[in-house]
Amino acid sequence: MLELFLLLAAALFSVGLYGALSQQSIVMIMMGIELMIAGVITAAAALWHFLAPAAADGQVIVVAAVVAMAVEMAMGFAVTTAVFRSRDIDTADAAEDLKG
Amino acid sequence: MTAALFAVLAVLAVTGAVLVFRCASMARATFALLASLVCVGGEVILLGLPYLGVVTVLMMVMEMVVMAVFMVAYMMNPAGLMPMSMVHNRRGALTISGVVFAGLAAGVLLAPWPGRVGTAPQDTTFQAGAALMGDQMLTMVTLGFALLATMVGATVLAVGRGRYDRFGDDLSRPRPDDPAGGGVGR
Amino acid sequence: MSALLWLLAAVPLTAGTALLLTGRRLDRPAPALGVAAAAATLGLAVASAVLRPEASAPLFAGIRAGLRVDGLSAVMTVVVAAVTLAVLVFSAGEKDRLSQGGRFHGLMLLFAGAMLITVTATTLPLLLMAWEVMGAASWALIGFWWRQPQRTRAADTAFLTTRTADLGLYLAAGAALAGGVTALDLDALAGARGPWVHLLTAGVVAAAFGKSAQLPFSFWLSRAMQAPSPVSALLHAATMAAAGAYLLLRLHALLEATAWGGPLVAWTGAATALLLGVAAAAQRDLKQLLAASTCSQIGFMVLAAGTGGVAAGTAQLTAHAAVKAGLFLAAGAWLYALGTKQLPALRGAARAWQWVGAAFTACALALAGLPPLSLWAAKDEVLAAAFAQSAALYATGLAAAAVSAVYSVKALWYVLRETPGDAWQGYDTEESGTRRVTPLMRPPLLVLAAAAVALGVLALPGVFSALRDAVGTPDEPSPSAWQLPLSAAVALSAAWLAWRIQGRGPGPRLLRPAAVRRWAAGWLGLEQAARTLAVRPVLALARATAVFDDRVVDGAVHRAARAALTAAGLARRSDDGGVDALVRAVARTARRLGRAARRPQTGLLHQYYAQAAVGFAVLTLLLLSLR
Amino acid sequence: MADAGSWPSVLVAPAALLALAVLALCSDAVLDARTAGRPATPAAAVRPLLDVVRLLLAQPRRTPASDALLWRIGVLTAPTAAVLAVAVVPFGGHVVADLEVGVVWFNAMEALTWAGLWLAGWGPNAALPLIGGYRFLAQGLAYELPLMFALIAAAVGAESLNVGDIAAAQQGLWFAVWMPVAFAVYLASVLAFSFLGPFGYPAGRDIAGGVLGETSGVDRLLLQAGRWLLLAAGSAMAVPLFLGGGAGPLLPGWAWSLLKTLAVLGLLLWARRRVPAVRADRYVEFAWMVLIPATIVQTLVPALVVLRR
Repeated sequence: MLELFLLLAAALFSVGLYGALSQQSIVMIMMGIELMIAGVITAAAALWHFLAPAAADGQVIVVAAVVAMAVEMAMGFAVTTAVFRSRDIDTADAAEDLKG
Repeated sequence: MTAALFAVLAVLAVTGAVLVFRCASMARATFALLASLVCVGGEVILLGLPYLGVVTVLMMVMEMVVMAVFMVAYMMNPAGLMPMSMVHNRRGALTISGVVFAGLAAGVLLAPWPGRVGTAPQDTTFQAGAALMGDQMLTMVTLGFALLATMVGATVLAVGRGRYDRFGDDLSRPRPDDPAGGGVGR
Repeated sequence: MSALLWLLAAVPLTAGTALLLTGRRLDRPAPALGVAAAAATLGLAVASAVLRPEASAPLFAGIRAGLRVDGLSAVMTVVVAAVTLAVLVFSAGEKDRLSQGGRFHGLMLLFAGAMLITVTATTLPLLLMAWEVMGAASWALIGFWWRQPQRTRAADTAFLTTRTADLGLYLAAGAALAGGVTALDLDALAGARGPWVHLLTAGVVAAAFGKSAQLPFSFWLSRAMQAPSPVSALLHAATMAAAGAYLLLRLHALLEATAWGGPLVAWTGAATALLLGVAAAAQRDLKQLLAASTCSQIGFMVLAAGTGGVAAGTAQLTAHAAVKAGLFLAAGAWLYALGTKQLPALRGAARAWQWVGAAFTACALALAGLPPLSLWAAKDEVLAAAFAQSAALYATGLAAAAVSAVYSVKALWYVLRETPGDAWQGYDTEESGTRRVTPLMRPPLLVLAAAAVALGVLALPGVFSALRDAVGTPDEPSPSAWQLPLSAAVALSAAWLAWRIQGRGPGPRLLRPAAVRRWAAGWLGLEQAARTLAVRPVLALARATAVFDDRVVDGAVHRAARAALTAAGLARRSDDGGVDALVRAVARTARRLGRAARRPQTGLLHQYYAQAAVGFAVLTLLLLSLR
Repeated sequence: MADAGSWPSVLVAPAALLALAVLALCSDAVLDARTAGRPATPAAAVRPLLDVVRLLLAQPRRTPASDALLWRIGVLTAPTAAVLAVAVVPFGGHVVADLEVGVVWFNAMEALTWAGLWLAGWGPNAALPLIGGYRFLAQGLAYELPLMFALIAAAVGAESLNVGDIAAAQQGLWFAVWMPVAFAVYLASVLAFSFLGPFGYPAGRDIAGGVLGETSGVDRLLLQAGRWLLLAAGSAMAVPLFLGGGAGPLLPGWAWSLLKTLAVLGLLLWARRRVPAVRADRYVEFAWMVLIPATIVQTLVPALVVLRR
């Protein structure tokens, strides 16, 4: 059962990664990242459940992941807003000032 | 029964995830993501963490709705009515994610997972609460500060007007002139 | 006493130097000053001859510069002073041709001073110095008209020949020092040790032959005729040419010290007398004829020195000085007047200017050796000394005497004939003739002619024995009873024969075979021989050394330079190719790496995620593989 | 402790909720009639129910390029959320699902109405419903945090997230008595998430009915039903949280629960009629600046009480 859960987590992570890598829009990239974090949550919960239920560390990781997801959302939209307001663009490709 | 439930939820989660990047309409993509995350919440509940599961669901619902608002605000084609592909380097992304999935899957299947150590307490919520408030206090504090910093940072970044716009060049105006009314003490 | 001697030497030298240094300012008064100085010198010479002073001064470490007037020197000083005075008076007459009088008279006085020191010197270094100054003065005077290249070339040839011979004196000085004669006293030279004496003798003989234009070196006297006539008269007839003979006479003890010294000198003198006489007979130019005759007469003096006849040699020298000076001055007068010295062109010259012609005739007859004139007596004394040595020498000398009669008569024949109608065509071929003889030219000619005749008194036994005592060789053989009439007869017959042959039509050649005539006319091919034997090898050697120097030494230097250059090039190339290239390569690779490092910074977010994903994957694989 | 719900209770609970909703609707209609001066006859009471039949028969209108799927999901979410919310409410001794995290569940289900309303607004591809949807979100942001703190206050008071435990913990003193702020905030939030009365902003008449504007036929019916069901569920939940659940001197547990629920419903209906409509931005300012600190302090009180006990 643990392997199944972890496979699910891996699947979610990979789909999220594919989304983050292939999408141009910043918001869609954030959705990709959300999925990746969801994968992490699933993996953490599964590992807690199957390996170390006695300790609460697994749960703490899940809480941390949830917080991370929230922070990622907040900061993502803040940056998107700032970039949109200053550059009137919403795609990651257009904002390539850091180009080497 | 739980295995069946797990299977259903897993399939739903993955299809939801895939749908997110397949749908043309942004709203649909957002709510596909919501569905996927709700399923993940379900999985967590299934794994014996009811509180975390429901909280995840609660948070995800609100987040996705806010994301939908931002999606409509920034996306050029939120309803997906115009055929537009906002995608690049599809093949590269596919290969990388494929390789990552293969690696992870190989790791998952080949790794010698140890057995379970100890049993879950009756009330997992209490266990989490005790840990967070107990020996994991540092984590809790850090997360707290992170959230505070995010709130402040996000607000500062998102708000386009600075204090000089609101209180005048030498910050001398008694009442800030904000576009939206309201504000305490008015 | 010794001050007189220093004065004798100092007067001509200082006067000459003064005239030379003042350059053109003193050109007008130069002849008068010159004659005055010469007169003073003559006075001093006569005084020193009577008083016989002696003086010496420290010169180098251990070597003194000594002057002494003994018998021989006395005669020589008087002769030199007298001839110098006569010649300077003559050149005063010819002053419009000798425009730079200051330089001319300066050089002549300088030469006279040097000659006086030579004849009175008792130590070799002083003699050497004077000898060198004479050579230099001769060069300067031959090339007096230096704007004409052939004169300077002649001066150079004369100077080089005499200088080459003078090296013998230096060799002699060295040998003397090595041979133990540390004080280099002339009288002590004969006492040099062992083999050094031969070297010493050889050196002295070579120098004497060179200066006196004896056989191997005679050709320079022919080139010396490019000089003005007074110069030829003084230097190349009376004094300098005779200096060599004087040296041999002075060092006859040295010649006797070596077995081969005397005979070599004698035979060379005899041969020169005979052969150069033949050459003189074949000449068509009056001055060339006189020059060749000078060589042969000096040959007699050398013969006398070789056979120990010092008094005979002195007498011959004195008589010849007077005779030849007169002849040269006469030739100079005619050259000044008619502008030519070719014998055919001078036909009738004597009749045109009787005084000059009379003097010329007197001197020529003396030269021919007709009795009772001076040369006849002197020559007999020399032949007597030669007869004491060997009969063959006597025969050769007699033949030489006959030949001298021939060429004298040939000159006389041309000059005494009437002036032909077309004579003017021959005039002005070498100079622009003035068609007159200045009054100043006449007295020296007459004096010299008188001397030439008066010196015939030497034939008297009393005079000759007095001369022998003066010279210090009392036991010298005097001409026996039959020798005087024999030489007289030979001279007269030769003269008459020559006059007949010459008289039979214009241009009949005395010497029958054309080849011999051309050989004799060309001064016996001596110059050609010298050129081929000495000059060409030396030049070839010089060229070889030059080439060697260019190719080897310069070559080495160039090669070293080129090697340095190539080394530098190599260093540069290795530096450029090696070090710089390395540095540039490093810079290039750094730039390329920099560019490569910048490639992943595409600014595209999704590519950063891709890179991150790949990075983490690799990291985890690495981690797993390490564990 | 309420016994776990057996299978029949799964059906009874929604029925009871529907009944309550209809009762509330009719009493509201009677009150309307009386205020309009019409006689409070049963016909007036039944008038709104007639609409049900009309809506079921009406030809549903379609807007161009509307997102039918999302629209339909949005409309369905409202009633389902209400039903799922009431699942954890114990009626006297009976509860459908006695969850450990009952309160959080109720909150999550209540949060679903956000998604539902926004989708209902987005569905018809029309401006005014979309504005209605946005208005509900603004209003949601306003009432959500105070509501959460109110619920947390109740949970802290009972030291448990289980609704049954909370009800049991109020034997001595009702929470409503010594957590009045939390109770008041809760009631306001109930009105807010059922966008009724003062909080009818998302369906306001100024934007032609807002979210309800473009709905017609069954959709409209479902939305209206969802609205009143949410109200009934909210008031049902109020009873165990703040009014001691089924406890009462004479009557059995469920009877007291029913009585208290009807009392709360009456109070809300009265409030809906008396309190003027509040714009969302004004209410969000009031909620965030006043209510949140108040409720935080309010939560502090039970925390201290619990710690002291």
